Amino acid sequence: MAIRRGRGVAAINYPTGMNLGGDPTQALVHSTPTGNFMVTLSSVDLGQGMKQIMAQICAETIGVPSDRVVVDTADTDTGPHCMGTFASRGTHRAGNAVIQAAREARQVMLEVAAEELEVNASDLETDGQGNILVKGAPQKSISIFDVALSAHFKRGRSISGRGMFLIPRSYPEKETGAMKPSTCYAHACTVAEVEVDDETGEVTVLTVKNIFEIGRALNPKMVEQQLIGGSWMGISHALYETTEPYYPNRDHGGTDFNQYLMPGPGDLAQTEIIVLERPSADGPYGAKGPGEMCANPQIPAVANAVFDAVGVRIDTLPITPERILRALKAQAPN
Amino acid sequence: MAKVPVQFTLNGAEKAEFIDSGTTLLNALRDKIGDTSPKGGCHQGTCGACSVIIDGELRLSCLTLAETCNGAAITTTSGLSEGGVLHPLQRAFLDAFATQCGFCTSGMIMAAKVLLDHTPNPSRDEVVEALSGNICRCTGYEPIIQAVLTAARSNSQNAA
Amino acid sequence: MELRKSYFADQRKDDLHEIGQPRPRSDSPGHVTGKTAYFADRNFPGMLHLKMVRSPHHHARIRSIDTSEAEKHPGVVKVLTAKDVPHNVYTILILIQIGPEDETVLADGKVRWKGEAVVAVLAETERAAQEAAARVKVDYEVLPAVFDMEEALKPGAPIVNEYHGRNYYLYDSGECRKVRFGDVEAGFAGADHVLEQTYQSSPIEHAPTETTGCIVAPEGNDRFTCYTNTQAMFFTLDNASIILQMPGNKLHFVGGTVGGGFGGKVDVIVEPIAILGAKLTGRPVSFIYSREEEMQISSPRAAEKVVIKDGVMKDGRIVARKVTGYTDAGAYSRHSPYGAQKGAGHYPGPYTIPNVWIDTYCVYTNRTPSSAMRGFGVTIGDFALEVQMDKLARLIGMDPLEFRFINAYRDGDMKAHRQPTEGAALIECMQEASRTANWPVAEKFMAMSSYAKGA
Amino acid sequence: MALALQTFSTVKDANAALKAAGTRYLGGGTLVVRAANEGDVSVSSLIRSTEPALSAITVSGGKVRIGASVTMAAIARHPDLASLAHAARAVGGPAIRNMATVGGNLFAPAPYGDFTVALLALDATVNIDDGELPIETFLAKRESNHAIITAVGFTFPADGFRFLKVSRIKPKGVSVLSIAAVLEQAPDGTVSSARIALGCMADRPMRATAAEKALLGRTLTSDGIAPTLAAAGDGTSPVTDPIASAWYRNEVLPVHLGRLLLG
Repeated sequence: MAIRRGRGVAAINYPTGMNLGGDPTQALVHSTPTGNFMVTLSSVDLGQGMKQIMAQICAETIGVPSDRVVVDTADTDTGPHCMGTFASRGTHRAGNAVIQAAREARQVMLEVAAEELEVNASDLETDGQGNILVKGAPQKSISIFDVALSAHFKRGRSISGRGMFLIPRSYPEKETGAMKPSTCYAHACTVAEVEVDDETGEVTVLTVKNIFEIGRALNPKMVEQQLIGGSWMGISHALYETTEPYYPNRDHGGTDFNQYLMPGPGDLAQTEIIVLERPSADGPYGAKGPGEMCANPQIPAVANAVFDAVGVRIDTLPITPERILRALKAQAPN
Repeated sequence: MAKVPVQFTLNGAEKAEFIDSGTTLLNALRDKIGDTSPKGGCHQGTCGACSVIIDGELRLSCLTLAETCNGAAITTTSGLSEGGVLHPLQRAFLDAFATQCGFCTSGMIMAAKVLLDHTPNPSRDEVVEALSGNICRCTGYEPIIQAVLTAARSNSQNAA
Repeated sequence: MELRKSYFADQRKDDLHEIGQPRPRSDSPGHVTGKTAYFADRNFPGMLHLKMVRSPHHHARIRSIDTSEAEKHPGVVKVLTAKDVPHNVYTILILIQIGPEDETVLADGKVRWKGEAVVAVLAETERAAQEAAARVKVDYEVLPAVFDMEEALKPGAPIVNEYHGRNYYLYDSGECRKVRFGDVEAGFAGADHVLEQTYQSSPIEHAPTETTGCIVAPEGNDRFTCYTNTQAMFFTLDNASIILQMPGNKLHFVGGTVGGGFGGKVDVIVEPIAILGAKLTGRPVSFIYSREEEMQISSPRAAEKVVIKDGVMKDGRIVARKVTGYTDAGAYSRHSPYGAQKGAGHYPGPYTIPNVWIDTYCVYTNRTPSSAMRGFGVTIGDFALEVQMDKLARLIGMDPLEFRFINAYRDGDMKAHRQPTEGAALIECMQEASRTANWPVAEKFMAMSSYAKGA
Repeated sequence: MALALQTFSTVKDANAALKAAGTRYLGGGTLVVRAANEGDVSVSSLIRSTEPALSAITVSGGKVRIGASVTMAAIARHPDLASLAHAARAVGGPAIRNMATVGGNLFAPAPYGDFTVALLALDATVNIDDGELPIETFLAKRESNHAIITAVGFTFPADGFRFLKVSRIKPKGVSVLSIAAVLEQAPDGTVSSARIALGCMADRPMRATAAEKALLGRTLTSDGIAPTLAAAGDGTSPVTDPIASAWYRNEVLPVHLGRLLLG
């Protein structure tokens, strides 16, 4: 018996947003009488944290702490249109829509503050803590709480805004394929280290070192969540997952979590994640979509590492112990 | 259809209901009693999202018939926080960013609670073993393992 | 996780109040206390349960359907067949003008995959619905099935889907989406080595812990509220409106809190039939996939086949790349025509190659209809591309990481689909990988930058 | 017919109730309730018994009796059954082990039923209300069994009980295969008796009789066990399921058996 070790690398890029564009998202933002802000959307939170990220984007743009923003989403009677949560588009598309809506609301807020402070709105700035200050004279200020009260009860203004983000649809040219699939791309490079048992074909992923470039980590802890989970899913795709394990025989597909295989908590690779940020030109605060691409580079990196370990290429996913063992046996006479 | 009485305590409160014989505890809790913290992810016993604690033991409520729980003390995740103060495990899951979609979370917390009740200072391997019947598709498990280890440490610090 | 702030620092503003801050998630307290409300956490008095009778055959003609015993079964309130669905033949991308309509809500005359929905049973309890479903009699005439994409594309193969009339999706560019850039044959002719390899994948299930489903409640005013875990609210509402021939203002969708999606919940698959059930019975209806249905009936990630032919020089330059990609849509389109052509925009990967030829096909077979999944149209392509890169590097005796530096795209490089590269960062990722993984590469590669060639 | 549960205080009464059509005995629920949840409408009445003996473990004079309702968790934590603990822990995750019973495990189809593999190697007897039968006899026709299993009994080997479960998912995954062995060795180290049981190498746990025979008189060394490994696959007819194919199971059986014997 021999446990053989190998390592492999892969580098990838990934488009943000629906292929070829044409996928709108809209947002509404308004203040309550006491200066809290509501973001209304119809975007869906699948668990990636859409609500929290939209709150932070709105808060940054308005100039309040994010806990003063409430995100109300996914009720079609109230929320404006969103194409949906897919294609790594949520943060990018909805985030841009929220920024536009929040900017419009912020402008009204500053106009009301300007009237209260008897200055020009263009001379005002926010401190991010819930106050509006005169640039260069911060002792002259008003709280957003008071501005909202004034807008509602004294000045008859609606501190609100509408946001819309649409990348115009690109139609591929028939013969050349000239097209614009996406406006920005995330990047990754992964190095995986594996051990392969050459008598059983079993693979243990020892380490994965993932470098992800995601434009901007809007909330680093939430980015980390997605990247760790994605890296796990990539390894799972590489080595375990299939609904038809013996295709072209279509029988024997797993129907439960015992028989549809995914790595368990005792199968985890030691996972290192490093994030680079090259802000995208059109992303909200430079963000790109990290949610999908983070599960891609592990697959070829593991495949290449298996080859490095035992010298057989498994070019069909998943790279099961059976496929490795068959390849090793086919290679054996040489 | 034959209705049968069931009576047990749920998170310390007495509950009594008439249910259809053969109803799973999961359905009784969710549909009759209104505690939706246990989730039905598979109804096969393969995902752990429905985990509850019955008389101190971790059980799958989807495979347990409610009428076999007469007289039992049942704990669910919705009953863990007291007076609005989160249980140390709940706090640790928050702080470790150990929830994404949240669907597995309450089952994970149940499994972790039984572990810490019996093994206040578990090793990583013991945590892994304790969570092994619970599926998470979002997190890759590591943040959950870290949350349980952190909760154990904070427990032992409080006890010291 | 570590943020490496030294890269691209000149392009970034790091002194923001909320952006870049690790704020706690506002939804986590609900998750850890079990209070977060998912669609199935709602319960309505008098709610009916919907169970689907499914095809046991991969491909068959339906001679007859007999629902009489099921209708008489105790607890059964309604049994639905194709004739009950107002606009039974649909396709979800029709909303963005990608047709034709090619899928039935409930099978009409034919089934095209094992598991296809044929009859819907609505009953007072799940058990009654299951019992009645077992009493539905469907008489099938089994037809030859085709499971392999190459077989399906051969002349004389059984036609899977008559709405297409051929076993591939017909793009405006023909049988495949094409990209043509430079002269790929000249590139191969001038290359030191040519390597052609084939890569394949199996369907993959999203396997979210929460299965696909919805609960529909009549509002009493001819409107219906649908509590759903769809990933796309209006997309689902608007498709339901078409299928049910109901004005959209009669539909109210509530969702947005989903127990995992990964692309598996963008098919409009449970909502229309559940709304129809609620409309025809006046009762709330619950239609939630069992775990078995989630694993084997819901759309998986497509099986793919990717053939890559490369011409490479001894010095490491890839001079020509031809990619032929096949996406197995299964029996119906769903999102696959889109996913297949996403590959055309993605190949030849993040590398600058002067001669490129890409064909991507969307093929119909009698397998389970596939659809979007995390990395749609790209994940399997990246597996193929990056294993191919490893093989090419070994073929010319070069370090695999250095080989990628030589070919990596940089700002301003023209891509095969004729967009100039912007915002590239592949080189920096690889430089950091070299450092982090202790995988040394030549100094000249560590001195490179994505900003511009030669910089 | 809706599903209903009937509870009886004695096994005798429960056995009587089981004679009706559409009935099935409910143990821990991991097989039976699951089937009902998944739409198996052939069972409309679940029968169980709360007779205390069903939940008792007795160990005396090397004889072990485990009531059929005893859970895997109860076995795993029983101080007198420490050498069996890892076989009991091979079943499911913690919640399943608090529910799954010895009696139920006897009926679990491959790739389940790992504990029964251990019982087979231990040469257990399977007790019903009015008698007992050897586990091999029981397993051969378990589908036709309609009597409630009350207990399993076996003689505890002094030592030499070995158990291995191979699964792709850790720490809890269902079996690629499982192997249990009870070996006795003479003072010179040669094997004087051997019982080897295999899981997933047929549709139910089976004895590896050819391998057992080949081990007699041999030492537990690479050379000594070579004939045993060569014979390991004799008579097997492994299942193909999502975990592994029959081909793969046959290929790796000798590898894992060798590791168990040498480990």
